[in-house]
Formats: sequence, C-alpha cells, structure tokens
Amino acid sequence: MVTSYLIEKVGYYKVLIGLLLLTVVTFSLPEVVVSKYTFSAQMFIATVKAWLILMYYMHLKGEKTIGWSVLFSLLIVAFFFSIVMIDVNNFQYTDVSHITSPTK
Amino acid sequence: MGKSYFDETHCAIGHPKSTFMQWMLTVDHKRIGIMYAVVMFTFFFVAVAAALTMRFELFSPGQQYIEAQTFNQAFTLHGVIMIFMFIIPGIPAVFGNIVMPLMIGAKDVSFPRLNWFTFWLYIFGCIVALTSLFNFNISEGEVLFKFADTGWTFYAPYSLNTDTNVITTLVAGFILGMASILTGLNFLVTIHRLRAPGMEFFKMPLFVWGIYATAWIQLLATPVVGITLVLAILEKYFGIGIFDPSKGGDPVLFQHLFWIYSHPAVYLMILPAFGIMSEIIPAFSRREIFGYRTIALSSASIAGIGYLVWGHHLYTSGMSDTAKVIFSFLTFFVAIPTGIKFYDWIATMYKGKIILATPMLWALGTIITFAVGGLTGVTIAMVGADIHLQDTYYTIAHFHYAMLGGVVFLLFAGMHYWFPLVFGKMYNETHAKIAFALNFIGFNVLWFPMFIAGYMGMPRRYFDYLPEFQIYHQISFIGALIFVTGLIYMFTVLIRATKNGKPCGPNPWNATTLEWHLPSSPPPLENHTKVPYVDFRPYEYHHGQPVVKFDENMRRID
Amino acid sequence: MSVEMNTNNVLEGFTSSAATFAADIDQVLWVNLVLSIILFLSVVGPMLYFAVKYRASNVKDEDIENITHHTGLEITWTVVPTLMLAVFFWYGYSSMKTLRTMPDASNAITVKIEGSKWKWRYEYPANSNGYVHKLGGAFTKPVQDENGKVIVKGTMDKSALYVPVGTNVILEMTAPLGDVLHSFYIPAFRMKEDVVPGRITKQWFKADKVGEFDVECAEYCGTDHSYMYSRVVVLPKAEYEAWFNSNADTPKGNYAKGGDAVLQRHGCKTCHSVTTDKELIGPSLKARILTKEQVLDVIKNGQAKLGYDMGAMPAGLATGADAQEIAAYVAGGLKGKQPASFAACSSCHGEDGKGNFGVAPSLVSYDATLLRNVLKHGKKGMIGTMPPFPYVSDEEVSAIAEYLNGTK
Amino acid sequence: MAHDSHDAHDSHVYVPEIAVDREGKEHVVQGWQGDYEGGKLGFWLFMLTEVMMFGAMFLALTYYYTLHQQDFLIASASLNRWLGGFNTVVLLFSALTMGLGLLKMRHGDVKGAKLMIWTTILLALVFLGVKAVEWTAEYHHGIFLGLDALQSGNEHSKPFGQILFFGMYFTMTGLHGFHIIIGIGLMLWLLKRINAQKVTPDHNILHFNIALYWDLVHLIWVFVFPYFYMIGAGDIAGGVVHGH
Ligand code: HEA
Ligand code: HEA
Ligand code: HEC
Ligand code: CUA
Ligand SMILES: [Cu+2]
Repeated sequence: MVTSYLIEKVGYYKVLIGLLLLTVVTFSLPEVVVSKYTFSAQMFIATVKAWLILMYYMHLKGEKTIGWSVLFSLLIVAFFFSIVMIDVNNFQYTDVSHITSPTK
Repeated sequence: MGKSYFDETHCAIGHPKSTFMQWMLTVDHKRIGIMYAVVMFTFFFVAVAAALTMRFELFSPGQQYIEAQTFNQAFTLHGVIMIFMFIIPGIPAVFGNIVMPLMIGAKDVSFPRLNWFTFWLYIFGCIVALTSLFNFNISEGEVLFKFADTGWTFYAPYSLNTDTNVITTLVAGFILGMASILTGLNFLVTIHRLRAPGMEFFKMPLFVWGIYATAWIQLLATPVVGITLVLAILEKYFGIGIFDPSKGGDPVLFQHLFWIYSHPAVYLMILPAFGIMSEIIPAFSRREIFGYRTIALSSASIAGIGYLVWGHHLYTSGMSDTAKVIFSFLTFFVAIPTGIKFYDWIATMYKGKIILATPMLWALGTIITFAVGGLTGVTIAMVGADIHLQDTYYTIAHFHYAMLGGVVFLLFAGMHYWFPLVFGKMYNETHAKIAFALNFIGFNVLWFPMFIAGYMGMPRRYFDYLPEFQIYHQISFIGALIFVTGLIYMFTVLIRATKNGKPCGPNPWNATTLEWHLPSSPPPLENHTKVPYVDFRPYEYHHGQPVVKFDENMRRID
Repeated sequence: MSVEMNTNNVLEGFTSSAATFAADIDQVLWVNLVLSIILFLSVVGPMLYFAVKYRASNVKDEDIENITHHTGLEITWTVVPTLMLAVFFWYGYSSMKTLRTMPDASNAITVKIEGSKWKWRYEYPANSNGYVHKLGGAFTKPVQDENGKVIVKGTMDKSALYVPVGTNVILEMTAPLGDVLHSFYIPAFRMKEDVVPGRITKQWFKADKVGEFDVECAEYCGTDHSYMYSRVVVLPKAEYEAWFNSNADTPKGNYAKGGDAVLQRHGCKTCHSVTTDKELIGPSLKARILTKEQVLDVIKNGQAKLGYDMGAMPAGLATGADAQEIAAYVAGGLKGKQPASFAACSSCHGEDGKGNFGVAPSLVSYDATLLRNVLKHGKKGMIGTMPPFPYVSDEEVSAIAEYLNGTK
Repeated sequence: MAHDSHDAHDSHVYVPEIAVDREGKEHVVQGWQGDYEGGKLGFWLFMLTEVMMFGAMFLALTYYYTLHQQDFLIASASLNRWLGGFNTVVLLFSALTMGLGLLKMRHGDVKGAKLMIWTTILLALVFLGVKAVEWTAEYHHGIFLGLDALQSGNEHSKPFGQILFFGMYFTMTGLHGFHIIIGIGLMLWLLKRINAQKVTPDHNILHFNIALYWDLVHLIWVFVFPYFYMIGAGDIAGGVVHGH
C-alpha cells in the first residue's frame, strides 16, 4: 500500500518536471528558433503537454471505452478544423473582399 | 397485481405526500418520460398555431391578417419550438426515457437524479424562451410581441442587428442544448453500464441502437451550437467582433458553426425514429428482423457520417467552391446506410404475417413519406441543383417530409405502439385508423405542392408572394386543415383511451423485446421484478410466436 | 413543368428558362427525378405488394419464414444505390462547374451589385464617355384596398439590371458592412448566390433570350425580405450598346427626378411613411415630428452628426423639468405657447425653432443640410438605426427636401 | 463489460441483484447505485462536451488567424508574456496538488487530502488575481471590450485582425477564468462533502471527478497560453517591443 503510494507520487512529480521543462521550452523557443515556425512549434509542444496530462494526470492510460471516446471526439474536431480551413484557404475572392483581405 | 409506477415513485428530494409533488420530484424514468411528453405536446400546439397562422396569411398574395414583421416572428417561433423544444428532446426524451431502460433490463437510467434535473433544466429553458415572447412597457401599459424574427437559424449579422429579443432566445437555446447534452450523457452511460447480464451490444433491441447513436450526437455536436450561441450573445453584448463584418468578423463562419451542430441534429432526430420503425416492423410481421447487424451498424454510421456533411446548407452562402464540392460528395454517403435500413425493413415483411394494426400503418406510411423526404434531400445534395433550390419551398417541403413525415410520424407510430405499455389500456383501433388516414392524406396535400412551388422559384420566409404561386399555397392550406383535423382526432382517441380504454395484458402485440415481459401493465416502480439473463436475440419468433418466455422470476422457460 | 401564367402577374419570368446553363440544371433535375422515382418504387413497390400478399388473413403461422440474410440481395441494395449516387454527384458537380466557373473578365461585362436592406443596386463599368451607369432601387409594394384586393400593382420603377443577350455577364456582389445577408436569385436563370457584407461573391450568366426576368432575394434579411425584388432586362445587343454608351439613365428613358420618385428609388419608403404619420421602421417624414424621447435624448447627450455650421450641439443645455417642458413643446410640433425654457434653444435654432440659415437645424421641417448629413452618416438614435446612403447625389437631396417641405 | 464484478470502492449499502441464466449460473447485475465506473465514464463524457466547446472556439480563432496572421502576431506581442507564463506555472503546480490530494485520499490520508485541496484553491485564487492584474493593465492601455480601440470606424480603431484577436482573447480567457471560478466552487463543495464523511477513501468518485475537471481546466490553458501569448514572441512581429 505505502509503496504504491510512493510510486504514484513519484510519478506525479516526474510528470510535473516534464511539464515544467516543456513550459520553459515554450517560453524560450521563439527567441532561439526561426520565427516562421513559432506557431506550429508552439502548438506541437502544447499537444505533447496535453498528452502528458491526459495520460498521467487524468489516468487515461488503460481506459478503453473512455480512451476511444476521447479519440473519437478529437478526430471530429480535427475534421471540423480541416474542412473549415480548406474553405478559408480556397475562398476565391480573398484579395478583393473587405473582411478577408489580409490588411485592412 | 402489484402497484404500478402511477401509484408509487422515488423522489429526488424527501418523501412528499401529495401526488402533485411526487410527480414534480420524481426520478422514475417512466414518469419523467411522460412529463416530457406532456410539456412537448403543449408547446407543440403553440408551434402548430404559429404554422396555421402562416398558412392563413399565405392563403392569397398580399397582406391578409398580420404584418410582415409578425409573420417573420411566427416562422421563427414555429421553427424554434419545433426544433429546440419539440423534436430534439422528442423521441429520446419521451421514449428513450420510458422504454430504453426497460428494453435493456435496467431498473432506471444511470443517473436518475441527473435525469430529474435535466427535465427541469428543459422546463427552465422553455420558460426563458417564453419570456422572450413579449416586452412589457409598464408605463404605457403596452404589451409588445417581441419574439426574435431571425428564423430558427439565427444567422449573423441579422440576428446581431435586429432589436427583437434575440438574446433571450439564444439563452433559451443554450439551456435547452445543455438539457439535450445531459440526456445524451445519461443514456450513453446507461447503455454502456446497465445492460442486463448477457446482453451484448449486438443483442440490444434496435431502438436502443438508435438512442445510442443519437446520444453520441447530442453529446458531441450540441456543445458546438452551445458555444456558437454564447459567442453570438457576447457579440451582441460586448461586441467581440467575431461575427460582425464591420469589425472583420465573418458571417459565413457563423453558418459553419451553426450547421456543424444543426446538421447532425437532423440525424439526432431521425435515428431514434428509425429505431421505432425497427421495433414495429418485426413485431407486426411476426418474424425476425432482416439484417439486424446492418441496421444496427447503419445507425452508427449515419451518426458518424452526419458530422461530416454540414456544408450542404452552405452551397450558396459564399463559401469556397472547393468546399462545396467536398461537402456535396460527403453528403451522398448518408443515403447509403439509410437505404440499407429501408431495404432491410422491406425484406423483413417478406414471408411474414403482416398485421395492419395502427402502429404498423403509421410505420408503413412513414416509409412512403420519408422516402420522399430523403430522396428530395438527395436532390438538393447535388450542388448544381441546390443552387437553384436552396432557400425555396422545395427545401421547406424536403424537411417537412423528413421531419414531419419521418420523425413525427414515427413518434406517432411509437405512441400507438407503446400506449398499452405505458397505460395498461388499449385505444379504439378503428378510430385510430381513421385518424391515420386523415393525417396521411392531409400531410401529402399540405406539402407536396410545395415541391413544385419551390422548383418554380418560390423563396421561403416570404410574407407575400407573386400571384402565380397562389394555387400551390391554397392547395396546401386545404391540406393543413385536413391534417390538423386528423391530429385533433388522433389525440382525442388516445386521450380518451387513457380513461376508458380496455385494460390489456402486458404484451398485447405479441412482441419480443424485454419491455413486453413486465410482470404487470402498467409496469411497476422498478421495472422487471428480477433482471433476466439475456442469451437471445431481440426479435426471435417461431411460427409467428415469440420464442423467449419467462417465469415470474424472469428465468427462461421456453 | 410548365404552368399557365397568371395574367395578373406583377412580375414575370419564373417559369421560363433563359440562361445558357438553365437547361443544364433542368436536365440534372430531370435525371434526378427519374432515378428518384425508380428508387422510390424500389422501396414502396415491394412494401405495398408484401403488405397485400402477406396480409394476416392470407398467411398461416407455419408459413412464416424467418429469413435474416441474403448476401446477394444485400450487396445489390448497397452497390446499386451507391452507383446511382455517383451519378447524382457527377451531375451535381458538373452542372455546378458550369455555373461557378467565371468566364474570362475580358470577355464579359462585369456589373457590381450591392444588396442592402430591401433594394438592389447595380453599377456598370465606365462607358466610352467615362460615364458610369448606376441603376437599381427598391420595389414599390402593391397597394391593397380594405378587402385585400390589389388596387395598385407593385412596381420596379424603371430600375433594373440591363444586359445584352448572348453575352457573358459577371456579377460582382457585396453588401454594405453594416447590412445583413441577402441572396441574388434569378429563378429563370436557375442561379443564386448570397450577398455577404464585407465579402465579394460572384456569379455569372449568359442570357439566351430577350425578355424580362425576376430577381428575388433568397436569404432572409428582415421585415421586407419578401419585397426585395428587382428584374433583369435582357436586350438585343445593339439596343444595349446604344444605351450603354449614352448617358441616359435607362434604355427606356430617364428616371423621374421628383422628390417622391427619388424617395421611392432609394428605398426610403420601406422604412419611412411620407404621406401618413405612421411610424414604420423609422419616423414618418410627413413632417419632422421628433418624439419626446428623441428630444430628451438629444438634450441630454447632445448631437454631433448633423453637420451644421455650428458643429456639435452641446449636451446638457437643459435639465429636469425644463428639459421635459421643452421636449413636450418640440414633440408637439412647436405649437401652443412657447415655454420660457425654450430660450436655451432659440439662440441657435431660431426664435421660432425653425432653424437658423444652416447654423442649426429646424426642429419642424427638413432642410437639405439635415438630409444630406443623415444620408451620409446614417443615424443611430432612439428609434433605431438608419443606414447611411452615401451615393445619394446632392441634386437628389435637394429634390427630397423640396418635396418633403412642399407638401406641408 | 456490463457485468463487471462490482468494484471494491462501491457503496456499502447497495447489494447488487443476481441474474440466473438457463444453466443456473449466476451473474451479477450492475445497478445504477454505486457504479464507480459509470460515474467516471459519465464525467469523461461531460468533459468531452467541454472539449467540443473550446474546440469550436479554437476553430474560430484559427479561422481568423489564417486570415490575419500579421495582425495576430502584433496583437499577441503586446500581451504580457511574463504574467501569462507565471500563471501557466501556477496552474501546473495546482494540477500537481490536486493529483496528490486524490492520491492521499485514496490511500486514507484524509487530512493530507484536505490540505492539498486548500492549496489548490489558493493557487487558483493566485491565478485569478494575476488575471485581474492583466486585464486591468490592458484596460488602462485602452484595450478592452467596448473601448474605442476594439470598435470599428473611429480614430482609435485597431485593424480587423487585432480587434478579432482581442475579442477572442477576452472571450476565451474569460470563459477559462469562469471555469476556474466554478472549479473553486466545486472544491469548496468537495471539502464540505469530505467533512460530512460523504466522500471517503472508499467512496471517492466525487473527488476523482473534480480532480479530472481541474486537469481539464489546466489542459485548456495549455493551448490557450501559447496561442494568445506566445505566437507573437521573438522577432516575428517586426520589432514590436514585447510585453509592457
Ligand atoms: C429529420 C430531419 C432530416 C433528415 C433525416 C434529413 C435528411 C437528409 N437531408 Fe435534409 N434538411 C432538414 C432535415 C432533415 N434532412 C432540415 C430541417 C433542413 C433545412 C434547415 C433549414 O434551412 O432551415 C434540411 C436541409 C437539407 C439541405 C440543404 C438545403 C438548402 O438549404 O438548400 C440538404 C442538402 O444537401 C439536405 C440533404 C439531406 C440528405 C441528403 C438527407 C439524407 O439523410 C436522406 C437519406 C434518405 C434517403 C435517400 C431515402 C431513403 C433511401 C432509399 C429509398 C434508398 C435509395 C436511395 C438512394 C440511393 C438515393 N437537407
Ligand atoms: C418538427 C418540426 C416541424 C413540424 C412538425 C412542422 C409542422 C408544420 N409546419 Fe413547419 N417548419 C419547421 C419545422 C416543423 N414544421 C422549421 C424548422 C421551419 C423553418 C423555420 C424557419 O424558416 O426559420 C418550418 C417552416 C415552416 C413554413 C415556412 C415558413 C416560411 O419559410 O415562410 C411553413 C409554411 O407553411 C410551415 C408550416 C408547417 C405546418 C402547416 C405544419 C403542420 O404540419 C403542423 C401540424 C403538426 C403535426 C402534424 C405534428 C403533431 C405532433 C404532435 C401533436 C406531437 C405530440 C407529441 C407528444 C405526445 C410527445 N413550417
Ligand atoms: C432601413 C431603414 C431605413 C431606410 C431605408 C431609410 N431610413 Fe431614414 N431613418 C431610419 C431610422 C430608424 C431613423 C431614425 C433614427 C433615429 O432614431 O433618430 C431614420 C431617420 C431619418 C431622418 C431623420 C429624422 C429626424 O427627424 O431626425 C431622415 C431625414 C431620414 N431618415 C431620411 C431618409 C431618407 C431620405 C431615406 C432614403 C434615401 C431614408 N431615410 C432611408 C431608417 C431608415
Ligand atoms: Cu434581402 Cu432577403
Ligand atoms: Cu443537413
């Protein structure tokens, strides 16, 4: 009983350290790396952090039904994103339209 | 015979003595289902009244009785009530609550108190919607009809500009959405956790499959419209800019977000209705259903594909042409599983013994009307055709055939089918059949001319129209009168039967699913006396008789 | 599907098909109709047949067969409909391709369209004289007698979209930023596309028949959505060219210049009554009757948008009972005894409150300055929001002012 | 799955029913009472709705980001990254304390668990405090919903992209803050239930679910933070001074 408590506790701290490290990366990355990729890099790090939290803090590891449900909903969101983005990126009259032109 | 659920109940709080309080506080799924039905039914008649007002106004061109603004509020009221207060809670909240737990051998839903809370949340949402109807100008003693005039779609920027009570209506929509989410959540957990031992997913009755697929849509699509409504409210209050073109906001984004929910919502309505169809057809053909697995899986795939096709409402919205093509392509995939279901039902009738009792008549009638609704849906899923037909009466006719001729008809079928289960009494078959005939004829006379008017270019949401469309509107008006007569007739028959109907045993239809194996009729408080072990398929017949039989301890004796 | 045209038509042209691609769309619908009927019968036919053949009185219990699978059939009713759907998709897609592929701009006339609350406006490219045709305007609602019978037909005045036959026309469409969605729908051409504030959307057509065809608004846009008509007039090429290169307003003559016609054309009358005191969406323009609330609001908050020489009217010139008294007096049309507190106003608005030579507005009648500025900036006040009308010309403003004040 | 043998943590009062099959074998019936797995599943499903809500908002945000990248970067660069970063760390630690609290509860250390919950509440309050400081500062810079800079058509108006960025910024951080406030309420309620012995080491589904909720709030911030505060960092916005 006590040992399992310790193991789990250590686990929490390990994840914490991982998350802290990633936060530091989040913070310092833009100063170091080429800025064009800042956005993607930031979102990538955030995804890794989210994964850590889901798996360890939220104990998703080993949950079958719940795991699939989460995955299913994420896939749906991903689909929403992709199609709506296809739409904005393919809108034919972006340059002439007031609200979609990049500069005011 | 023991006490029925009408005599005793569990309550969310305390042990009230008065019958009234016992109903208000009840956590029993059957009672909650009945209360939903009563409330929905009441609102429903408000919406029907709004519809009739529109039909009267449209009887001939020009202004007849009401002002343009009032007409616009009337169709908004009609749409909002029909969609958010009637058809979306609709079959899940009524029959999902009443029969789904019985069908899987559960004593109640997973979270009975949440179920009670959800019901009251729904009522609260309805009350908020009602408060948005009027503005009271106390100092001048005026009452102004100020219901939103945006259409049930609340398209920005019109909804942001109008000075009617849009915010209250949006809040009501949000609350009703929450109630819908919680219903779905409750059912999902119930179906996952509380099936009787031995009942695998592929041994569940098909109605439960319908509810299951629907629950996923309620859970994962509703939040999107919820947040869209919240964003619209924030936009109206604080001007965050997100849908306001003068700040760079894009009205088309609103349409995306709105239909991301509202398209799946139409499958949310139809899937449990299809479930009812799958119960009725084998029961009245006295034989096992054809293609059980394909029907079950098609429900799941309709729900899944339903998430991917919302853009077919945006064919003329100014969306990019690329997206139009993608959405048109994806939309057709919904028709395949739906078609499979239809053919499976027809095949179930083959070499059966078809009993044309009232529920079966409604079911077969629906096969006709929904086929029209679905096939015309396919017509407008073709981009080129929809560019002409979008926002015309063709679309209106399509979705009334789908929602009224599909969902509501099957709701009626279910009402006749489960009436003896809920009340332990039987209605008068002859009268019920006449009512069906009136409804069926009235419905078609009401809506069919609208396909032609739409094709000719009659736009929807028109207060006034050009004289060449008069004939269609007039035929339609006559249909509406027949239809409403039929409706009133039908309800009279049913309501009278709750008092004077002949008592009937627990299984008047010789049906097979678990809800017909209750110890008494109407069912007792905690459903089956004992939970059965389910090692059989849901629709097992032999020579027209149910195969599975139970003794009073719910042990199989066949 | 052709139907006898009603001779009382206000507008014409629904039933005919008059653009090069309209026939394509009709063909799509025909194909769809035929296949749909086949599919419909494939479901309903067997259903009715079984319902009769296997009716309860016709079947002995022993003859019931519990068939639950038939691989061949199941494949058939999955594959055949799928193929049909592929056909549908193809027709929908290819017809859309025709509809949505804009012709080369050099080979077409590009007309700018603006849809705004309840009127359509068209702007042509400059002609050989450098003159830019600007047409369009609001539809006049039909007038009914008390029995609901139409006594005056709705009319489009002369404004319409004039195009030559057999020529590509590209429509470049938008709506003002403060406005709402509309949809430019020509049923006879089988085409429509929404008009979105802040976005440009386009559609095109090539009319193959000379004639007049209706334009409807097919996206709900508020109270008078159902009166947002216009029309397309397809002219023989020569006639079109002659008009286009002239400075005449329309091929059929010039617009009436009178104030009433101008009010009509710009759609003022959908919001304002001119002949009665009735408040529609905005105040009646019969006389300048400010409501008590409006006056109080202006006294309290000042007024800066009217653009008189004085500049802004300061806020808080009068308070409490004084303000109430003034408001009552002004709202009453400056009739009766002038209250003493009105002195606070008369320094700018004149002793009688009827204005001061363009320094400050008259409180009972309209002058051109007031009109021009309200039209230029719009007006947001107690009653609601009036959209700006920046394109109304000075001449037109004078005509309106003259008309509005001449009738009193 | 339906007939999972019932969990050791289950309620002590409820005795599940037994179903008997044709061979006479007995099967435990899962009742709704004391269904630990069901409670967990239910709560996860609830959280999925939150995912969809914030997913939709991120969708709107990304939509405008693709249209107005430059403006987004400029606007982002004007946010105070140090405060945002500090808050990130605060939430990180609060997630830890929440988790440890649950751990202690499960292993019988009720007192320790309560302490951890209080710590979490404290951290949550710190978060809200910092947020308040930030919003006040922005307000004084003239950037707030309803102020001229975020209105259209006046001389202080910002370009579309920035109006939209800030509109979404206030909306999303506001809604996130609202979740934090609800979280604090839930934790206080949890403490009350613990004190009333309704939540015990054997019966801790409420504690478990609130811990899940808190992780979700954290999870949302994990995306909100970089999206709003970090995308404009570095040299990207063309020499705009960072922070204030
Ligand atoms: C219960 C509700 C319901 C259902 C089930 C459906 C089902 C379908 N709908 Fe409908 N629809 C609505 C309710 C519904 N709809 C509403 C409310 C609107 C308008 C909202 C508004 O704007 O206010 C709308 C609008 C709407 C549009 C937008 C129209 C426009 O605004 O221009 C489109 C376009 O693609 C569409 C398509 C479809 C399709 C392809 C199906 C398919 O799922 C149909 C599948 C069914 C069949 C095909 C019939 C049975 C099958 C066979 C007989 C087998 C063989 C068939 C084939 C191989 C084709 N619907
Ligand atoms: C479920 C949905 C539903 C139903 C049933 C109906 C039913 C009817 N509707 Fe419709 N309608 C909509 C949903 C529905 N409608 C929507 C969403 C719109 C679009 C609004 C918009 O544009 O924003 C619309 C628009 C609409 C218009 C177009 C307005 C316009 O664009 O100008 C018209 C015009 O005639 C109309 C008429 C009618 C009529 C005469 C009926 C009649 O058939 C009514 C008769 C009623 C019944 C036959 C049902 C009886 C059911 C019960 C009594 C339930 C009992 C329940 C329990 C006991 C649990 N409706
Ligand atoms: C969409 C509706 C709408 C249209 C179209 C419209 N107006 Fe208005 N108008 C209003 C509203 C609303 C007000 C009242 C604003 C207020 O509350 O002060 C108004 C106010 C006015 C006023 C000021 C009245 C006063 O006494 O201060 C004038 C003058 C006016 N309109 C003229 C016109 C003219 C001329 C046109 C056409 C070119 C026109 N309006 C078109 C809605 C409209
Ligand atoms: Cu403009 Cu409808
Ligand atoms: Cu749809």
